[in-house]
Amino acid sequence: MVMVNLILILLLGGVIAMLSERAGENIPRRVALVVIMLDLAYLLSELWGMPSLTQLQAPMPDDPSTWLMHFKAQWIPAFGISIELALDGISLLMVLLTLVLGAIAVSASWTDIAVKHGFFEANLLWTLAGVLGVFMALDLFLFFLFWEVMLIPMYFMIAIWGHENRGYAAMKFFIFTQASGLLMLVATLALVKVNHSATGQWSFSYFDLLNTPMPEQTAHWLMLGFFIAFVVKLPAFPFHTWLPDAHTQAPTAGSVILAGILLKTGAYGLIRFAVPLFPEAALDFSWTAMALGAAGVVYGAVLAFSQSDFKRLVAYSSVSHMGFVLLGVYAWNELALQGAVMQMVAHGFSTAALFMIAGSLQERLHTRDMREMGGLWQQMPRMGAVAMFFVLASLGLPGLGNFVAEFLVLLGLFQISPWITAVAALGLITGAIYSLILMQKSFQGEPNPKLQDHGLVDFAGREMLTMTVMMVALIGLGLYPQPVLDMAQPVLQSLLEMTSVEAMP
Amino acid sequence: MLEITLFYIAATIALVATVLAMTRANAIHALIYLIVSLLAVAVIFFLIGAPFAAALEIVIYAGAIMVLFVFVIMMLNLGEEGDARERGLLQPSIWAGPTVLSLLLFAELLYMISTIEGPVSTQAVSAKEVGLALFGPYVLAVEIAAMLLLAGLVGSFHLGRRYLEREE
Amino acid sequence: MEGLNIPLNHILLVSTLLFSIGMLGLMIRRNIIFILMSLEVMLNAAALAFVAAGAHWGQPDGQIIFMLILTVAAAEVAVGLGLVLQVQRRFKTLDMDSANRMRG
Amino acid sequence: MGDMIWLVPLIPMLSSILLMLGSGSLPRVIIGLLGVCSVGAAAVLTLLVGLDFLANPQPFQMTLWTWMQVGNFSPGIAFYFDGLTLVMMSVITGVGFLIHLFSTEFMEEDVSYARYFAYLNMFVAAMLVLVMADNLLLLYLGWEGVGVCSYLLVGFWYQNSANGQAARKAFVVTRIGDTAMALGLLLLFTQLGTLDIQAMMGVANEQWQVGDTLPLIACLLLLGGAVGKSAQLPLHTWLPDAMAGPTPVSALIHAATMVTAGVYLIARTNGLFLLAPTAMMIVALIGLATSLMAAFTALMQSDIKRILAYSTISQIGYMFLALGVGAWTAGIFHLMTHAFFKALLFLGSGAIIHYLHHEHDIFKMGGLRSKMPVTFWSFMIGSAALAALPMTSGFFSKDQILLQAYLQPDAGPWLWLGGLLGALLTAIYSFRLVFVVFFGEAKTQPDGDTGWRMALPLVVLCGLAMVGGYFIIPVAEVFPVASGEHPANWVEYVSISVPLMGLLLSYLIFHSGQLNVDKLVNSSLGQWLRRFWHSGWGIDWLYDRIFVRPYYRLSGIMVNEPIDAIYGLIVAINQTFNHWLAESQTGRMRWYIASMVFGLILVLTLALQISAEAL
Amino acid sequence: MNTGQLMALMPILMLSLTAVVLMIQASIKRDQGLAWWITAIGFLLTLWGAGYAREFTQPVTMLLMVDDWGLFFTTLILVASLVTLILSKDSFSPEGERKEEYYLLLVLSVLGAVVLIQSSHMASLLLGMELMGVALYGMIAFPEKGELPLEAAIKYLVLSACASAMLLFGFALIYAATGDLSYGGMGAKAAAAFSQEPLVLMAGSAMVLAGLGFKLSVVPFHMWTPDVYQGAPTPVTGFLATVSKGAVFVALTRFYLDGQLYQYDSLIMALSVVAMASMLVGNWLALRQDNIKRLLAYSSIAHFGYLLIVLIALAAAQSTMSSELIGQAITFYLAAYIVTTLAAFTVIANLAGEDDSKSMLSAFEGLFWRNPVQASALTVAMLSFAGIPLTAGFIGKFYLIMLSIQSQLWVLLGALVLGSAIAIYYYLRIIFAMSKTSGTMIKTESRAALGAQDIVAALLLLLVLALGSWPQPFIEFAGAL
Repeated sequence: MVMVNLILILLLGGVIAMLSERAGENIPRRVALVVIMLDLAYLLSELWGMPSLTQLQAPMPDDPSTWLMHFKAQWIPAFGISIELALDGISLLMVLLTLVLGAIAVSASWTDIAVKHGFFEANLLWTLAGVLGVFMALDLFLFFLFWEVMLIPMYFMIAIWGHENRGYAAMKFFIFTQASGLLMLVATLALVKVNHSATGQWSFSYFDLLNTPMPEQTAHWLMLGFFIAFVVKLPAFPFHTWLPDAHTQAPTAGSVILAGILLKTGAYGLIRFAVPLFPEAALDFSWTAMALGAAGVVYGAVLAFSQSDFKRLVAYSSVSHMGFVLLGVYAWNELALQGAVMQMVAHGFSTAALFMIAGSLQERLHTRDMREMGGLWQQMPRMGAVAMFFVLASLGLPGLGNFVAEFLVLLGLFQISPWITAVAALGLITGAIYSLILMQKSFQGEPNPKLQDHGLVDFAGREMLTMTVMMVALIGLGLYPQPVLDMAQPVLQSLLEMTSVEAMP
Repeated sequence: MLEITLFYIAATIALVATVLAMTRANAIHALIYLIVSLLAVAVIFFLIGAPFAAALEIVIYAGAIMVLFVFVIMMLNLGEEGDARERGLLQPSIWAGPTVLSLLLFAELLYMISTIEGPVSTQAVSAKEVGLALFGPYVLAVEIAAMLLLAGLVGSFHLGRRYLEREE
Repeated sequence: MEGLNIPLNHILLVSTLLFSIGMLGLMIRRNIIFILMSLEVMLNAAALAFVAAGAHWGQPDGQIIFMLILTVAAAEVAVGLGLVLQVQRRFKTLDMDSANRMRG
Repeated sequence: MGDMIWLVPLIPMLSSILLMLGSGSLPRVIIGLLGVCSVGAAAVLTLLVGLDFLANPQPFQMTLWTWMQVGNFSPGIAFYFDGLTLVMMSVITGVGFLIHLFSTEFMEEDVSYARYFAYLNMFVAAMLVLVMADNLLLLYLGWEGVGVCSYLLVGFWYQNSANGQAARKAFVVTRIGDTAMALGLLLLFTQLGTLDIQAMMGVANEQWQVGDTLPLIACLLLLGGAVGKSAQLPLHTWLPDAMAGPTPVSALIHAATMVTAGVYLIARTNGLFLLAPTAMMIVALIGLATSLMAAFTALMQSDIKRILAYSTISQIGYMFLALGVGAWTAGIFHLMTHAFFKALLFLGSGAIIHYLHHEHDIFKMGGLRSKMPVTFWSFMIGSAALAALPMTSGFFSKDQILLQAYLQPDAGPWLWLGGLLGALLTAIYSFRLVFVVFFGEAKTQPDGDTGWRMALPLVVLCGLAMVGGYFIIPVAEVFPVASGEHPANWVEYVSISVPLMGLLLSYLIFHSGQLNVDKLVNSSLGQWLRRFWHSGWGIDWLYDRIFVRPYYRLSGIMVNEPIDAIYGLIVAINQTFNHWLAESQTGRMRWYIASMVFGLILVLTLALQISAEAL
Repeated sequence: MNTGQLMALMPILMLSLTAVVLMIQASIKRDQGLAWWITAIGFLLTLWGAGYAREFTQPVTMLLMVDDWGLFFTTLILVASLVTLILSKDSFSPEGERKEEYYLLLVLSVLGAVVLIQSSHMASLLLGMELMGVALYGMIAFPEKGELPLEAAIKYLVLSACASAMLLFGFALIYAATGDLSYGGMGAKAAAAFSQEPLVLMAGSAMVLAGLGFKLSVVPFHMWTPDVYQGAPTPVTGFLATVSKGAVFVALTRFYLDGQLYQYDSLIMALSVVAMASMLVGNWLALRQDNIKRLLAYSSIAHFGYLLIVLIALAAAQSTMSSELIGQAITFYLAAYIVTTLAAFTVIANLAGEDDSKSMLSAFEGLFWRNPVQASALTVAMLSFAGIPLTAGFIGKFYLIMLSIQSQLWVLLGALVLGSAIAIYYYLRIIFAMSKTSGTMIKTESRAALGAQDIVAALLLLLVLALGSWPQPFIEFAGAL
């Protein structure tokens, strides 16, 4: 029930936030913040009594009772569909990330929403609820439901509060993810059908569908359906083109949630579903996937460099970073998977922060065009220093979270294919190029005379607090990532065992 | 043999009259050809043992329905210039395409129909049999047909009334 | 009525021809009155086919359907001619090609 | 005392963080004190630990915590301390302290005083982590950390975009090398199962034979990192540009410490390189080639800092040569002496620049001998050491390198000859600098000579540059024992005399003018060579054409997302269908009927076709 | 005919009674308010009748088949008719004094639809369809002003009559080939006579499909749809989209099933081509349509394309389990489609009325901030059309995909996925238009208190969501039919 409550709190909180606008324009955001904090506190209090997280029992992928939490209730018995939620280390990690970044997102859009505050915060909370559902659902039907439904509030966030080209961006975002989602739906139903033919039972439960015997050819096609849906969301080259538009046009909180959390659902899907459900097919496919990942790393970096729009640049950097996740997942060994999980968390913070900075700049300068910026450090040294920190994080400076992630991915990947690793490593170089040009064009260089008398306000208390949280998180992840690794380790271990046993015959 | 000969004659008349009806410029002329065509079809009905149908064809179709047309044409009072316009519209560029389509349709149907064999029944179906069937198994159809006529009535009443009211 | 042996497919042939001619008229005529007449031709063709088939099987059903077709034709024509009057009044023409305000 | 070594990097780090947080509010005095004293404290600690170690030369390892543990990959945040570490730490904290002190005066008027010391402290911390790291991953952390600090400091005056450009170039070019190094790390871990340097070398010795391919590849990848950081061919181009930073930064980072990290890396992983003689040879050749190339280039420069920058490249080339021929100790020795005298030279040039209103062109200086005596003597001593005049520190180290190069079994004499040529050129350009700047007629008036905070470091470094050659560095345990062979005596004599010859030539050409080279210089070949050498052998130009411009062009092409064009095409196709179909909705009834008839025919055809087949 | 059969005919009787009462009322004293109430009560009585008749399910003569399935759709159609009735109340203001005729036509049209749904014989199919159609002509042309309704009516009449002729000719051919006019008899005899005259049977069935396909507006018989949707008064459009199409599809299903047409590959082929063309062409046409009524017309083309998959799957299905699925699929999809369409047209009728310019997309801008209830209803309707989870449309699509997979109709499935992907675009356009904040300028416009139409919209909205998020009871119910 805990998991259901987590989602319900956010849903109801959204309604309250929406209604609370009547009490005043600045009430909804407070409500939203309180709701998220409450949710987080609730989750933590429930975890308190659990066995220490670092000694998590390895959850058997096909035995829900070994998981941290498990909830199952009948929903549509006609098709064996149930409300089945479960939590293991990785989901817990993602849930925590979601809630923390959710709070950060509320803070990010503290001042830049001009109209319909209540509905905005409601959409934000509902998106978070949907994302939590995605991370916890283990009934494939339910998973698909959350997968699709979380897009709607997100769509509204972009379409209503976005920037100048919001209609196009929101549409593109929605169509890309929906169209690919359809493929996943088809694959899911086909999988269920195959399982039904084999067992005579309708079931959408993950635990029942694992180990469904099927011909190789079938497995390949079905895997592809899941794969495409997930990599579109991830996004991987060449399915990434919705992302720059969506991220650029979204309001700050939207960008933070998109980049910080929503992209991770794709990665999570790959780890949780795409590979374990079809281990052999995934193995055969891994070369293609890794090639796409490596291509994405380099392509995203090159494109990022060529942008003159601050947010667009950051958006493309996400493409590049998510390439590492794809590489990590399809290298499918412990090192690379840990790297992928780390990247999910670290990228969440680093990119969210950069989007927040972009949002702050837009709010102050009314532009995202870096050609209109320059030398901002002079007037806003704190923001400059913070930006520098996150830029360095994003280019993979050792000591910060992203480095640990990328290095682990590369380390795992190297055991599979040194050559792909070499290509991916190019991303380290190109990453440095675009990251530094970002700093150069915005905060460094000759101060733009047009901005001299703008009276730019540097980061103040709320913003610095938010940023500090993320900086501390990244340093923590960079120097002592063990808690995160320990949370994911048992899960990855058992996933690896299961798929390797599968691969044996 | 006589019947067969009569059938072919009637069929020819029906077809020719129909073609003529379709190509006339003047609506009244067309209508008269159409009536000829309907009468020829009535002859065919009679020949294949459906005298009751033949009678209805003449009385209701050629009689009542066609008269309806005549009324309307008279009410609209279409003049000579209208005929000229109609004539002008029957250009090959207009009828070429549709003719091809019609021929194709006909060819296909012909091909399919040609597989049917056998003559029509030698036994005439009498009016009594029809009546029995009509008020036996088909009684509900009669009821619904009444409703259908009611719908037609109300509809045409509504539309026509407005026309008449405005005319005054 | 002894010795009747008109082949069924010949009658059907006639009815098919009538149907095609009606169809053709429907496609080439613009005057709404002619269009309605073409419809009558088509319905009549179908009626002929029914009666012939009924005769072929020696059943009354063909003729009953024929009567129903008559009803249908009457109802359609009644409403249709009502519309013709409205068309004439509002469009000042019977040319259906000019009735194309809605498109795209 | 050894337990305290973790404090050595931590103190500057904490100071750096404090400076960053308080950048807006701390008074300048506090900032200066914090910046200098933190490094001073680190130096004192190093001294204490060093004395301890010298008394009981036992290398030790110290793990603070396990950085991460994934499977059998468990690098620690751990330090390793031995003689080599001690040497490096001493140089870093010692020279670093002096340069910090120098900076307090040099940067006095800068608005971003706190930011400067924050970066500089952070650099010291990162560099210490680099040399103290027990495993390659932590070393890599320090390695990247110093790179970032270098980037920040080169671009310190960020408002000039040329500085930003230089800073980015520095970072990106070294990053290329770093990436190779990262790949090397991946290879080493994958093959050897550990990144702990000592353990790794042990495993490597068991697992690999001398001359195997894998160690060669691994060494070459590490070498990639080393040439990047140490500005060796082909990744040296960033260093001259990096002179855009404040001069003390150039002294500390781009002369004394960071750029020698490559040398340290190779020396530290000597166990691997010994397994790959080919790699060693490549190291030697790269070193030699770089040293010559840079020396020729230095000869043609007129910017005082660029001369020194190329000289640094050249001197590191010597160190590489030393490493390549197996003269580990000599290489590290040269590293140390170079740190002294090059820091001295840079600080001296900093003083000149500071008091000459940021004048960089040596031909606009002149006759400074009397106006800036402290600086003059610093330069004299520094140049002498750089030119390896006998009895200076540079003499001892360079002499050792040349002799050991001669002993290299494969191509010894050739390497030696190349080294000699380099030595000759070094002497020429270094004294060219002295003669042009300090002698001759005065062209610019300095504001005065150095204050005590600048003078003290100069004096101390002068002393070190003179006596540094007599130090005995405690690295005997670290490196394999040298053969103890000695080349013939004539070799030694020639090696000693060549720098003197260079001095003489320099005097004749640049001071007395007795040797007139105008004719040679003005010949077309001479002109061409001049330009060629001046431009650093055209390497920058070449890179610009091969890498930079194509990358810009590529990104220019890509800016509109070629991939999106594909999706655009899909959209366009759909729109076309939409257009066609919408056109078909003409609103004309006859057309609609025709469409229905067509549909009927279609359906009939489909029905007919298959049924006909079935018949 | 015994009492049981009469009881089974209760819905038809009730409707007929209503028609008669309406006529009597009109001849005594014209009062459109009273007529509205009579009609409403008549519909409610018919709803009761539909429930009552469930006790007496049986074939009534050879013309009608009263079964649970048909009664369910009767109920559904009556609900749709009630909604139409409510929407019609405030429409046609200039016709106010003559609206009794409209109600009478409405009742007759519903009667036709009910007959159609329960038909098991070509004669009843013909009569039901024509009754529904003829009454509809009058309803479409009902408004006195404006040219669009008239144009729509004349187009619908001519094209519909043409389609009827095709249908009739098809029936005639089938009759000629089999000698039986009831579906069941025809199927049985056709099976026996298969070796003899399949071609005629194929030709006849193909023509019937064409005739019914016209009413369902599947490609290439679809061209009338947008014009008629646009021209007809909005409540009538809603009626046409739900009652007419739903009833025809049910009739088609009966004809197809009882006539055992699914065993003929050639027909399946024809159906497949039509279905695919509909899915793609419909969506393509809707892509950039700015008139929301035309847009929904195009969207309906696509939806019936999707729905045809069920009939095709039926042919491919071998196991008994799947035929059970197929029944559920038709029931669910049609129900979902009807409810969703009603929701959409409720909103459109309310906002656009009979003003054609108000049914342009631009008129819907900022609706969220003006009338959140209606905007939400339309949004949910669009999401349901698009097949987003938690809406009824999703479960419908779920069935279709499941069936396609089960029957391995990969090409059709591909078209379904492709079509749905295209469709997202234009459904979203509507939602986007409604969420435009620039429309807030109209915010000041005083909003009337919650009207009956808001309540209807809200109820339908809830129904769409309920069917989508808690479908189990309905699935069980549909499974039992």
